[in-house]
Amino acid sequence: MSFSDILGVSIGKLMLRSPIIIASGVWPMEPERWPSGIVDKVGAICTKGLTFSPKEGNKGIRLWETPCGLLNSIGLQNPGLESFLKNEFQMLKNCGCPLIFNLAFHREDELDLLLDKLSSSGFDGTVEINVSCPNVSGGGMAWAVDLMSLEMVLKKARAKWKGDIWVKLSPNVPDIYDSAIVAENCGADAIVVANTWLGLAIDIKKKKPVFERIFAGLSGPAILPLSLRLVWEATNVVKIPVIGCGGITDTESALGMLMAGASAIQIGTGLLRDFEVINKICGGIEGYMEENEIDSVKQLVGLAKKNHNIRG
Amino acid sequence: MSFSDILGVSIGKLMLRSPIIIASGVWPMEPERWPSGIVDKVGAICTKGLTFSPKEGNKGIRLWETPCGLLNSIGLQNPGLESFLKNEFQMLKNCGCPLIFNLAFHREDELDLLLDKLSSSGFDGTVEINVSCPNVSGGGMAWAVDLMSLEMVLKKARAKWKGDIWVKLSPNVPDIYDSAIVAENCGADAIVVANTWLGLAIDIKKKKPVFERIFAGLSGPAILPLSLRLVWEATNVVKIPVIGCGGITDTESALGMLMAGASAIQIGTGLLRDFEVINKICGGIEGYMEENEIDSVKQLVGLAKKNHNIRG
Amino acid sequence: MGNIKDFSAIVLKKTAFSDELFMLRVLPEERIKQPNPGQFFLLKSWEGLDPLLFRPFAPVLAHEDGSLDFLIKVVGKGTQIIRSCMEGAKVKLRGPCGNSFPDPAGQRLILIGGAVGIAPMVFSYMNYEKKLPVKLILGVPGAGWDDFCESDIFSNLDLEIFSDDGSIGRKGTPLTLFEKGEIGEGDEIWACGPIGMLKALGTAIDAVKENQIYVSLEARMACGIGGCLGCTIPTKWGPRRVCADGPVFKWAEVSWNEL
Amino acid sequence: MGNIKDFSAIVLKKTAFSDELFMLRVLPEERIKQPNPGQFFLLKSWEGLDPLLFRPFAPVLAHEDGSLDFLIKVVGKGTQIIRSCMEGAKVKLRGPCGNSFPDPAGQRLILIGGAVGIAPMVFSYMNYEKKLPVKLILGVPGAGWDDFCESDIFSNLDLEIFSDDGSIGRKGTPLTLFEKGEIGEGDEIWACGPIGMLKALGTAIDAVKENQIYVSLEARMACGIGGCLGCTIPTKWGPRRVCADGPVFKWAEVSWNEL
Ligand SMILES: Cc1cc2nc3c(=O)[nH]c(=O)nc-3n(C[C@H](O)[C@H](O)[C@H](O)COP(=O)(O)OP(=O)(O)OC[C@H]3O[C@@H](n4cnc5c(N)ncnc54)[C@H](O)[C@@H]3O)c2cc1C
Ligand SMILES: Cc1cc2nc3c(=O)[nH]c(=O)nc-3n(C[C@H](O)[C@H](O)[C@H](O)COP(=O)(O)OP(=O)(O)OC[C@H]3O[C@@H](n4cnc5c(N)ncnc54)[C@H](O)[C@@H]3O)c2cc1C
Ligand SMILES: Cc1cc2nc3c(=O)[nH]c(=O)nc-3n(C[C@H](O)[C@H](O)[C@H](O)COP(=O)(O)O)c2cc1C
Ligand SMILES: Cc1cc2nc3c(=O)[nH]c(=O)nc-3n(C[C@H](O)[C@H](O)[C@H](O)COP(=O)(O)O)c2cc1C
Ligand code: FES
Ligand code: FES
Repeated sequence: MSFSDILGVSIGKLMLRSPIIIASGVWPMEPERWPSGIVDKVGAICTKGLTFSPKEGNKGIRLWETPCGLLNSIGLQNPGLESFLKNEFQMLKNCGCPLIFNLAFHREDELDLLLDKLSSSGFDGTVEINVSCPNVSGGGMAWAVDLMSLEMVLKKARAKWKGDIWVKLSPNVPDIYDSAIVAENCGADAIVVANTWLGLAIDIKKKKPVFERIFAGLSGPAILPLSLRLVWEATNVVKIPVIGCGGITDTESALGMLMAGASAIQIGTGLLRDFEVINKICGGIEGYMEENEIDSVKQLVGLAKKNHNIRG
Repeated sequence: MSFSDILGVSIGKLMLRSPIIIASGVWPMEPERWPSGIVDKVGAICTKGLTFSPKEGNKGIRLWETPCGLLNSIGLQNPGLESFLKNEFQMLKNCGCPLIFNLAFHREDELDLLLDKLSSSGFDGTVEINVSCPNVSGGGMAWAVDLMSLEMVLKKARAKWKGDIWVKLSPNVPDIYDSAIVAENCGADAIVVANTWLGLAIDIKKKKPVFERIFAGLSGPAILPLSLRLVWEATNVVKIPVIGCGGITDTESALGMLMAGASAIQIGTGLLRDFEVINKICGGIEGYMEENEIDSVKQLVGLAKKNHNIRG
Repeated sequence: MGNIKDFSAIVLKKTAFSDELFMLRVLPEERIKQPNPGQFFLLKSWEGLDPLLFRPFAPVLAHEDGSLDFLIKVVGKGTQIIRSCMEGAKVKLRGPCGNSFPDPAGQRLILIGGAVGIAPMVFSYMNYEKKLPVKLILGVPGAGWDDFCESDIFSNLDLEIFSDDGSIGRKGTPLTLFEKGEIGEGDEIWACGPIGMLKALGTAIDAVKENQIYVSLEARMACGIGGCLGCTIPTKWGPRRVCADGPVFKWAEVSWNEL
Repeated sequence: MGNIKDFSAIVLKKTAFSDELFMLRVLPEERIKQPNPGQFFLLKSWEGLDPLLFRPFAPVLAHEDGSLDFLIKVVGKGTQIIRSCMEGAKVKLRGPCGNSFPDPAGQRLILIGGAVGIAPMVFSYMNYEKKLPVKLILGVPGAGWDDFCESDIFSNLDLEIFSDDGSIGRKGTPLTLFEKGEIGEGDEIWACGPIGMLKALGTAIDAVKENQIYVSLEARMACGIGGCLGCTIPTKWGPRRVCADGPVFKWAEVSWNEL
């Protein structure tokens, strides 16, 4: 069997050669900067969060390490969708795997504008609607937290966009059930569970918060048990594929995420820590499947739920 | 100046010789088991969560390490308050620092019974009402999540208990503002922010969740940025002291917690990892204060909030 | 106050028996209470917060100069890192933890170790060999354990080895010995190793009274001093802490079916 | 495709200059692209997930056998762990990262290093000393830096040392030299060190055109290849990535007041 017979999954209309997706915001949008051999087994790549107008991002410190975690406050620095389509996208479209457009917006009509611009460029693939960025004010995460506005923007987006829609939910919500169900009901093709967790760091030398915006987004292995729990919960209530994201760094965490119910996996911080992580995980999953006589990675999805009541 | 002039804090009626409190559930309730010299600088010790009837706790695996974190599913194993008062308490009451009774309950009237039993034993000190244990069903955390029942039990407890009441809140809530305000309005003398976060682990060898109850409570340094954020938020809305808890393992994290607004600190997992941690932190805070010409630890409380808008 | 404490030690020697099995000799940097047979230490060789907790290991030998030998099998993250630590490196320990085997009441002591479960058995052997007849029985998987089985740890000990694949010593498990009636009344049995082997003990040896069988058990641990209640095992008297009430239990008091 | 990759290396030598300052010689286990002056590597010496990320360091020297020297000052958790690693240990690197200094256009090259900022300056010296006159200026705090300043790294280099406390070389900072007019037109200046020193450069040296001053900057990093946008500094053209657009910037393009 070929590599993608074993590791291939499909999410909505997309066929991915492996369940490992590069999460938004961590990987250069200039393919010439990619170390060689690193993305060969990647199922798809999410773009950096794109907004309608260019954004300079946040001032001051943008990264801060915490125990097994990373707080970031990038603030959606990006050249704006138009410039991205003209420049980066021209190189990226030949990168060998599907590109997912991660779209962020402040006002509701901005998402309209983003989708219009995207269609008129000829792209009709998958968009990942980012309603969960904790690092910008008046927008971002606010969308996922307020279920009414979430419903409103998703309905409009669905009406407009012919390609697949993934909705990247926020973990910073009362509970994931509600927003997952809203996304499914609005016709999302998949949900991504989840984005970064709202955290704080104090610089004890300066005696003040590290970040200018005080709070920042926590990612990395520290949050793994929390995102596993969210994925378990979300897959209890929706039928559309759930893409697990948060803290994956190795084969074990990737397998755990699949078994908890995720149909595919996004990796962000794990890649910052180790460029080889995707190759290692794909190899590791293949090895595990062989040992356990499992033919297709799809059989791993939700396995832990099925086995929960079996003793021993 | 003496040690407690420098490090002493008061929380309600309690004077603590240092702001470091041993969190509930991690330290033996038999003082003869305590390694020598470890609790000399401790401000107070919280008992293991006590219920009215004895509890055997959860079956199966109870501990699982995650990256920089610990998932536990102890399930409130304890001998019951009555037996505790007769046995462990007789030794503990001479341990050299205040003992805080951590009380857990399933039904509302159980808290009544616990408080009655406690008063009739002659104890009139501080109780820590645990409305945030994620590891038992039909009770525990459920109390903190439903604001109406939280208000009901706290009002009743306040009417009954003459000593101080601390309320140990759950981080697994829509937002900490609401439960913090409810606790304050019901007359709590302090709130503890917070308990463990709901997490999940999958055993990929067994292809099922590690814990029989599926979810377990995440503690340890992994959650530090999350508890710092909660403490910052809670101290924005209440005037009663907030005791920070979650992920403290060293001087830096302890100082950060105080600067974020905590009046005192609880340490759980950090102590499991290193018995010397309390001595190290007390020494570290003293050193920091000397270097920075700060006379009393009280001046550190909330410092980062005051400095937030100062540049540089 | 307890005798347990956290202390530093220096790695004096690392001996590899195979890719997955090695021995570490460490010298405590301060005076510690000497362990009794059955007691164990928590150990870590890393700085940083990940892995978070110590790992439990039972000493194989305690030397005159205060150094301790640990036999370690690589099974996961923690033991992998410990394997990579070099001579001269600093490690942290906590201990000595746990209860210990009570002085033997039998006429002969049969010590059974399955794989690395042999560690506390060798330790017990050294402690009791002058006091009563002692026999050491080691069960190993086979391949990969040769160097260990031939190491000088065992020179001059009354040792019998069984291996699953028959490549070392006799073929079979230590239980084979019982089937053949070589162990019987008057013998006291202490054992440490895989749960399956321990469980089978009580039923395999009719001739030995159940209360003359002691086992040393394993559980995931955090504190090592009886505080966190994370390491409990089910017993006839309810959950009991492996780190404080154990690791040594009477075979008869363990609720094997719930384990 | 980029030339940057993650690779393993062996620690050949560790030389301590003081409690807080040491040099590490590492030999890559595979062929890597040789760094240019100004480029740097990300390095870590631990397994486990904490600390989570690599730490950036600029090489001091690249040897014929492929080994690289790093000069490291202990400032926090990561550098502490790196200090404790022993000869023979395995470390991980990522690189070579960043742009590099463009070939000098001036008639003389003045290389200024503040404290560990000297690393890329020594590297640049070696690269250009045969091509044009090069002068190396090192500014250190003083006490604790003696052994380093007298080390054979600097033998045969045209070196001038300044120390804050006057205990080593001349008293003062490298900027003292400019006040005295010893640097002027025709000189090209490259500098690396504390922000305060770099910022002062452009105003201290009237005689040198601003666009003949290059600085190498520092920022917290995660990816090292321009992906995460975590390491940006403010410039006249907006935020720029230290790891990909830098670390070398023209002095004149940096928005010093926003730094
Ligand atoms: C009292 C006692 C004595 C022991 N003596 C020895 C010995 O002499 N030699 C030896 O090789 N091993 C011994 N073990 C087992 C040893 O502790 C584990 O193999 C080790 O903790 C695995 O750590 P890891 O990080 O490599 O594995 P991981 O699976 O990555 O560890 C994850 C977590 O599970 C715990 N864990 C995993 N397996 C076990 C286990 N079998 N028992 C307890 N905790 C476990 C770890 O401590 C850690 O907290 C003993 C265990 C106990 C309880
Ligand atoms: C391009 C470049 C080259 C460098 N070259 C050298 C060198 O040759 N020798 C040397 O001693 N130091 C050098 N540094 C600084 C060095 O990277 C930091 O001192 C080191 O990362 C501190 O790590 P830590 O874990 O000990 O400190 P901590 O403060 O515990 O680190 C916490 C986090 O902050 C980051 N951080 C802290 N200080 C700095 C800093 N000054 N610059 C960038 N990130 C920082 C760390 O990488 C880590 O992610 C260089 C930095 C950069 C950006
Ligand atoms: C530096 C950085 C930048 C990020 N930028 C974005 C972004 O632009 N859009 C987005 O949806 N998520 C962004 N994220 C979140 C990640 O895509 C991912 O959801 C999160 O980091 C959790 O996964 P991880 O633990 O694997 O990193 C960013 C994360 C990091 C660390
Ligand atoms: C093993 C264990 C047992 C615990 N038992 C209790 C308990 O009985 N009652 C309670 O209120 N909290 C309990 N907790 C929660 C801790 O008191 C503390 O709130 C939490 O672990 C977060 O702090 P930490 O990160 O410092 O451990 C327990 C935590 C652990 C790790
Ligand atoms: S390890 Fe904590 S009680 Fe045994
Ligand atoms: S470190 Fe990621 S962009 Fe520079």
